[in-house]
Amino acid sequence: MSVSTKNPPLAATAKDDSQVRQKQMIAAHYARLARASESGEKNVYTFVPGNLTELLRSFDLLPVLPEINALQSGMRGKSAEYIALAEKLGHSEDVCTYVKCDIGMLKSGNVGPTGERLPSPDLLLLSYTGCFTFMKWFELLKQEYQCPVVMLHVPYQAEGRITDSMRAYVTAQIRQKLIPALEQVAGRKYDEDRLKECLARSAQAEEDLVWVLQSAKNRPSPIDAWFGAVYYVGPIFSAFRGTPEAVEYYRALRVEIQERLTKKLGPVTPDGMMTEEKYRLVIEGPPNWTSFREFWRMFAEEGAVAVASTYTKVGGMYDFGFRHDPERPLETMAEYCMGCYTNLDLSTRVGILTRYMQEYEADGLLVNSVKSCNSFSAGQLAMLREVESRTGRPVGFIESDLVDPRYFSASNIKNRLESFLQMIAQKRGGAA
Amino acid sequence: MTETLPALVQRATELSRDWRLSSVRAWKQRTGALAIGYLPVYVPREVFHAQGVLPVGLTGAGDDLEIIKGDAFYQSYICHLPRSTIELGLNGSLDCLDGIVFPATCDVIRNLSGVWRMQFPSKMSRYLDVPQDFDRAMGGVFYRHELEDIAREIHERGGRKLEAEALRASIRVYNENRTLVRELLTLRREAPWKLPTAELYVVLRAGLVLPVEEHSAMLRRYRDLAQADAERRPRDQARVVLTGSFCEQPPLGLIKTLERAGCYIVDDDFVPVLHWLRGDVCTEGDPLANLVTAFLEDSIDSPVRYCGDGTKGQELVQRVDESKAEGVLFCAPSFCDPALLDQPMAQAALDGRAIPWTSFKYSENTGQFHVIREQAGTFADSIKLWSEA
Amino acid sequence: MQYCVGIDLGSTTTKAIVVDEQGKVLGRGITNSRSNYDAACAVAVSEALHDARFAQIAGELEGRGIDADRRAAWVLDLERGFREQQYRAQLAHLDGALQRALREHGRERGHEAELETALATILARMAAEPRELFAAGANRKSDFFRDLAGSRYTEHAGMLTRVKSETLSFDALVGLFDKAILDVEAKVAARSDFAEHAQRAAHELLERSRELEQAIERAAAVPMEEVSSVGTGYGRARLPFPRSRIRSEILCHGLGAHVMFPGTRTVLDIGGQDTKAIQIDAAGIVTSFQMNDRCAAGCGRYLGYIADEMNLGLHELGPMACKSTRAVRINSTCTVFAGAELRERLSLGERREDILAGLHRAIILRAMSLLSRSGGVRSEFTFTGGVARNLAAVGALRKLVHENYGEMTINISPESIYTGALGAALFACREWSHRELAA
Amino acid sequence: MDVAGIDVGSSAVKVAVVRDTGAAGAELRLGVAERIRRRDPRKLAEELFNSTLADCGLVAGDLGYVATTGDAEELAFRTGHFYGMTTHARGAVFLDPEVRAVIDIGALHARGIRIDARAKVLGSRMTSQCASGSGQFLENICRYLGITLEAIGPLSLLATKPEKCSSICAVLAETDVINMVSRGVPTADIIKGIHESMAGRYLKLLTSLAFEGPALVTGGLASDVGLMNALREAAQAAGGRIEFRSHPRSVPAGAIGAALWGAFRARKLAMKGLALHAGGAA
Ligand SMILES: Nc1ncnc2c1ncn2[C@@H]1O[C@H](COP(=O)(O)OP(=O)(O)O)[C@@H](O)[C@H]1O
Ligand SMILES: Nc1ncnc2c1ncn2[C@@H]1O[C@H](COP(=O)(O)OP(=O)(O)O)[C@@H](O)[C@H]1O
Ligand code: SF4
Ligand code: SF4
Ligand code: SF4
Repeated sequence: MSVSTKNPPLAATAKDDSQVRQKQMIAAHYARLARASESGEKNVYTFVPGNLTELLRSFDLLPVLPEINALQSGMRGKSAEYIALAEKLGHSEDVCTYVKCDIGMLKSGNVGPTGERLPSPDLLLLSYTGCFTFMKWFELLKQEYQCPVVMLHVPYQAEGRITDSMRAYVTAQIRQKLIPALEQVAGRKYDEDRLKECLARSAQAEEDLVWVLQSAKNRPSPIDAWFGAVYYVGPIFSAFRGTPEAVEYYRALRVEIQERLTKKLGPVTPDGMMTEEKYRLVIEGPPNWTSFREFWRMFAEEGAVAVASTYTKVGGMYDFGFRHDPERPLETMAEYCMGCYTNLDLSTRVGILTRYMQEYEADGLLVNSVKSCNSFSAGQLAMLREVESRTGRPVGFIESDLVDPRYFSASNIKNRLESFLQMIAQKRGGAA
Repeated sequence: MTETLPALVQRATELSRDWRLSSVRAWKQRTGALAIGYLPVYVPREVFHAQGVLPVGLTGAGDDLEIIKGDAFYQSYICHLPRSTIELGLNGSLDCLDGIVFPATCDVIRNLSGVWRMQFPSKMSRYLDVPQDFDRAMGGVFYRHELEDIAREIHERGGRKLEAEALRASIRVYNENRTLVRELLTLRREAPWKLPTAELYVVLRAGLVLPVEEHSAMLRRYRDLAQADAERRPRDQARVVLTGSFCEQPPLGLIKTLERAGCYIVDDDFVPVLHWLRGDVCTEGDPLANLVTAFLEDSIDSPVRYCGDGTKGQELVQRVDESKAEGVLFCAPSFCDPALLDQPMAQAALDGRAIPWTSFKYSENTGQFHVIREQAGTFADSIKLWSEA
Repeated sequence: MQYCVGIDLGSTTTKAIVVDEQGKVLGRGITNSRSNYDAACAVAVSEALHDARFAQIAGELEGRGIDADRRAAWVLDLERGFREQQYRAQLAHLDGALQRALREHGRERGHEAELETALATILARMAAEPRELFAAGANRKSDFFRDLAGSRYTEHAGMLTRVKSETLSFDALVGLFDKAILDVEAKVAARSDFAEHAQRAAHELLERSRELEQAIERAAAVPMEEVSSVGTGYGRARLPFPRSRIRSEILCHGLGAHVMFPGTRTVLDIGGQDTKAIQIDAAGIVTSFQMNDRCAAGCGRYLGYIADEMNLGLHELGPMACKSTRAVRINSTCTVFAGAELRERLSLGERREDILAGLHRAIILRAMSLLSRSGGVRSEFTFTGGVARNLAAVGALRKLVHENYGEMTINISPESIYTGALGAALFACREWSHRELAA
Repeated sequence: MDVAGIDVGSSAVKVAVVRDTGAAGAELRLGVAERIRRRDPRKLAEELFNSTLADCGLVAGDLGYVATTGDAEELAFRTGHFYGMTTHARGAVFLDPEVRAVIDIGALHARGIRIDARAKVLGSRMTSQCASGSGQFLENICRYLGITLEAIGPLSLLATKPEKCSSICAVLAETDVINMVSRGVPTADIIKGIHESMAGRYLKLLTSLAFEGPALVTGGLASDVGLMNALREAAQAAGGRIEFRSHPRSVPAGAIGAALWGAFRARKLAMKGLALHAGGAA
């Protein structure tokens, strides 16, 4: 979800059609946001998990995703400065760095990833899904902006399923709170037919995305399903789900990956194509953005490729069959919100990881635990043990952070990663 | 009843650090009924009570227990509470509980519910999602469902069926307890030397494990004894509101340190479950609806409760005014996202009124108070020296 | 003779083990030089080779009709004498280095002449000591030159400056030593003076014997050829080896422990700056592991600071802590603040041994968490790394493992500090036999 | 009226004697510091207190107030105790009335204090319970490098290419340093590198206090000219908003502040008609 426009990390694939397309989409989107005050277009700040992009788009509202801005700041080397500023303003060292990075960016003029100013929000849509920090985040933003906030409380799937009561609660909030607020901001009526069109396009893009992610079941995997895949999920998790551009992007991406598959090519890494796939890993947790390339390189150098990851499911779980259903527009959106990875209980998460290990024939599970995110991290160690005992395959654990460079210790991570990979090798009886 | 003040405080202190739950065990032996634990910050204990169940508030293991296995479950950047909770589960201390309820407080407690289930699959363990939408037609309906669901599960596990009359009676009992708690908090505001927080704290915490009727009796007795103690005279100390300690509870030593360093704590947010509802819950009509409404409309302000209108911090300012405090201590557990992310907003509100504040962090097993003492002492010094000058 | 070597370049000490082609241990070497990785490796290897030579000497003496006890006593005495000779040689280096340091830095401090006299006095006193220091049964603070010479030097310097002098400062004298020792460590490195020192030592033995001298000659004459090496440890990225010859510490500790105690399923290693908990299977293959994060709290270095603070040798800490009857509860284990914590507790009136016991317990408690995180203690358990040499740490560990996991076999060996090096040596050995097979 | 202040730290004891001249102000008679070096801090405090009084030609009975600060609460001969930041703030304003912030850098902790012209503490920040960047850490490193405390500062000033220390943890940083030595990095550059990383932290600490005006460095490390220089450079690089100052009497600033507050209380209490005598608790 992150093509750095200034400094494309994927130099080698910069010419790929999908890559170019994504870059253009993002650039155009930010340009549109920058012009919003002149053009009179309205925008809504919201979060990635449980985002209701189709609904916003059906009102011609532009989504802004502070999380994406934060991770972009991390990739562009701005986050340290932003976090320092937020801490200076009284934020604790202990809390989620996405929030601090965003606050810091806001206080430094709200200049977005493309160097253009972001507009102030016309509405804060607090899609409160899978993370309590979201609530604090928008409470903090509410102090800065004189715009309305809508709290969309998305209940947690504690029992691993969606009950009628939960579905009714979310749909009621969408219908009775959110839609009226959007009508107010957009100055137009809710148009269900438009929404349905968007949802149909979402389903189409989702279909292609799932195909791409599942291509990793092949040997060698044509993609890296963690580092590489954060680019693939970008359009669908952020501002573009439900747009024709997203449909085209995923179509093009699928064609490209199909081609790699036919040629039996491995994934493209920061140092070019991976020639030998030595380790197939399932990865749990988000990556680190401040040293993204360095981090990726550590894996690539060892011939380790991610064949499946959970981070690429934070903006929606599609691989077990969920697709947006245009026939039940509000219910489907409610179900989508409740189905994001971080809104699932831990045993379901363990089940997913175990399935990935088996279906993708992985050699091991690696957890990257990020200091910022309790939603992911609290409980990861228990999950790790559980997956280990269910699959009998090696598990590894590394720690870093999303956008706080102080918590990325390259030598420490490298040491653990190497030990983990050597452990896999030893277990296979390969190298001694 | 001839319990003296020191004996009462001693008993409360023991109850407040009784992580082995021996009092709960004894109660179960006596009554043969169910006991169900719950994590901070708030659960409607009336429902449990009406089903004949003893609700038991869990707040980790304080500074008594060495955490070994619990650390295996949590990284260093997560607060202390979940690791001691797991440790207690693994060392058998919580065996006497027939189940645990995990209210929707934060991601850590939420995920703890999942860890718990994986670790102890046979026991009842239940996540209680509380609404962040406070409209009766939306959040209210959802919350009512949650409560009915929990009541059903408790009934299936051997608790009484939830009946309106019993629930009304339980609400009355808890209303009484809340009234006493409020009374004590008011008395402390007026004369903090009569009801030092180090005492009040343990007396309130005892309420987490005692049956509510016994706790109310203890509160009454404490009120009378403490007020009657003529030895207790005011000293030259700074009046402060302490905030941020609503979940993981600080060690008693920390509170003593603050008082010794020259602070009178005249308001705080310890053990919030006891005073989460501001007033009495209505005892007429549908009792479950009344509980739901009370939660939606009469809860205190808390970092874990959504505040959508940008008025964060106003309630804190109001508390400062009402308690005639001279400053605020932000005293939050390390790595507690809700408490720490709330602080800048609350601090801005205080700054707006030129109310001085200082902040520090603790964990339930903090053993060294050196730095905190210096900080709180300086804070008290500056209030004292400058109010005099 | 052909040998394979494994080197564990630790944060505190560097360990080397040489094995023969069957993987049998020939010798062990250790040094605490930390200033220069190449030098540290070289010293550790040469110490290991010395150790191997002593074993050869013992072998040479066999079957010559000498009583076994007598043979063993000879070799022991010889080794002691050898250390003394080494110490003397290093003292000579130190002398030179101190003079240089004085020339370079003495001037900026002034009073060069006075310092020079003081140095001469100290060195003369130190030169008179080795015999006594290395006498049988003598209680040495450490076997490392840095520590041993350092403690003697500071003591003499302390005595000289006890008489209050305006111009001669203790700090200045100690400063010179701290400078000079770096020089000594970098230079002394790998010169093999084995035969020379050994013969001289043999000459000085009370009971001189022709057989012994011949055995030394023969042993010293055996050519030693290194055929393979593997490095591991904290500093492994800087080892003077190609990447392919470097193994992770985790694997080496796992394999080393497996070879020492084949029934081992769990390994705990506490070194100077890191703690590792490792689970292995019946073949010594690692199945899971955990290491401490970027905070070095509660590692061996902590004890180092404590020992410095109390002016004790590392090996004296454990025994003192064992005298405690009631361990003080210690909360913070920031390694750097160890000294401050100790001072504070002392000033609160706590007993020294109780504080020490508490400190040891605190370290082990941290390790227990890691152990638990790696999967707990399931059956036979081995404790390795430098801290396993510490009795109080071992005691605390036994108690806690027992309390948390029940009765378990717990292995602790005096050689446990070499576990990582042993694993590395065995990897080297395997690597060589692969090569041989391929050839 | 003469008053005394005693500041017991974790690595040094400081004593100050101040003559309070009422309306006319106050005058510092003597301010001294003595490193503890494995001695009993309480005994040492008493000795230093007595010898300082003697140097001023005083005996304990002459004093109007004996104020303690730091870890000296329990000293039997104190009249009253003030907390560390209160006293450093007061001491700083006395030494340099223009300063609006104090950063007290001692062996274990550094604390930044925002103050007003009357030395009132308006806000503060402290380093965490971690030794990275503490005085103790610097001391350990210098011990390893064979440099005496007094030589640290001047040496740091000679650096040409300061070498950055990457580790957050002081123990791991020590290994970094050892490694630098083996790579032949000149000592001055190593020290300067450490000074720079310390300066960075302290600057951050102070910046977070958002004050206007110069800042006075107090505590033991104020006498480290290398650190002072690094602090100034760091402030310059960050836009030059903060001006770091030090004062020859920065080290005993806490003791001086305690003495001054003692005088203040003594006058207050005298006004209320309460007699005080040094040696008895207030
Ligand atoms: N003789 C001894 N007695 C007690 N403890 C020792 C002894 N030798 C070393 N140690 C401990 O071992 C630690 C070094 O362990 P080691 O395994 O050599 O570390 P590393 O592998 O990191 O270099 C020291 O910090 C010290 O605490
Ligand atoms: N000239 C100097 N250069 C560098 N550091 C110094 C100097 N003098 C003292 N220090 C450092 O100051 C610290 C002591 O400061 P101080 O404020 O007295 O601490 P505390 O109050 O904690 O005892 C010691 O860590 C010492 O290393
Ligand atoms: S805690 Fe995690 S999910 Fe929540 S805002 Fe931070 S990074 Fe995102
Ligand atoms: S202390 Fe804070 S972070 Fe920890 S469980 Fe409680 S509310 Fe959550
Ligand atoms: S607490 Fe101590 S040991 Fe831990 S990181 Fe900080 S300096 Fe290092």
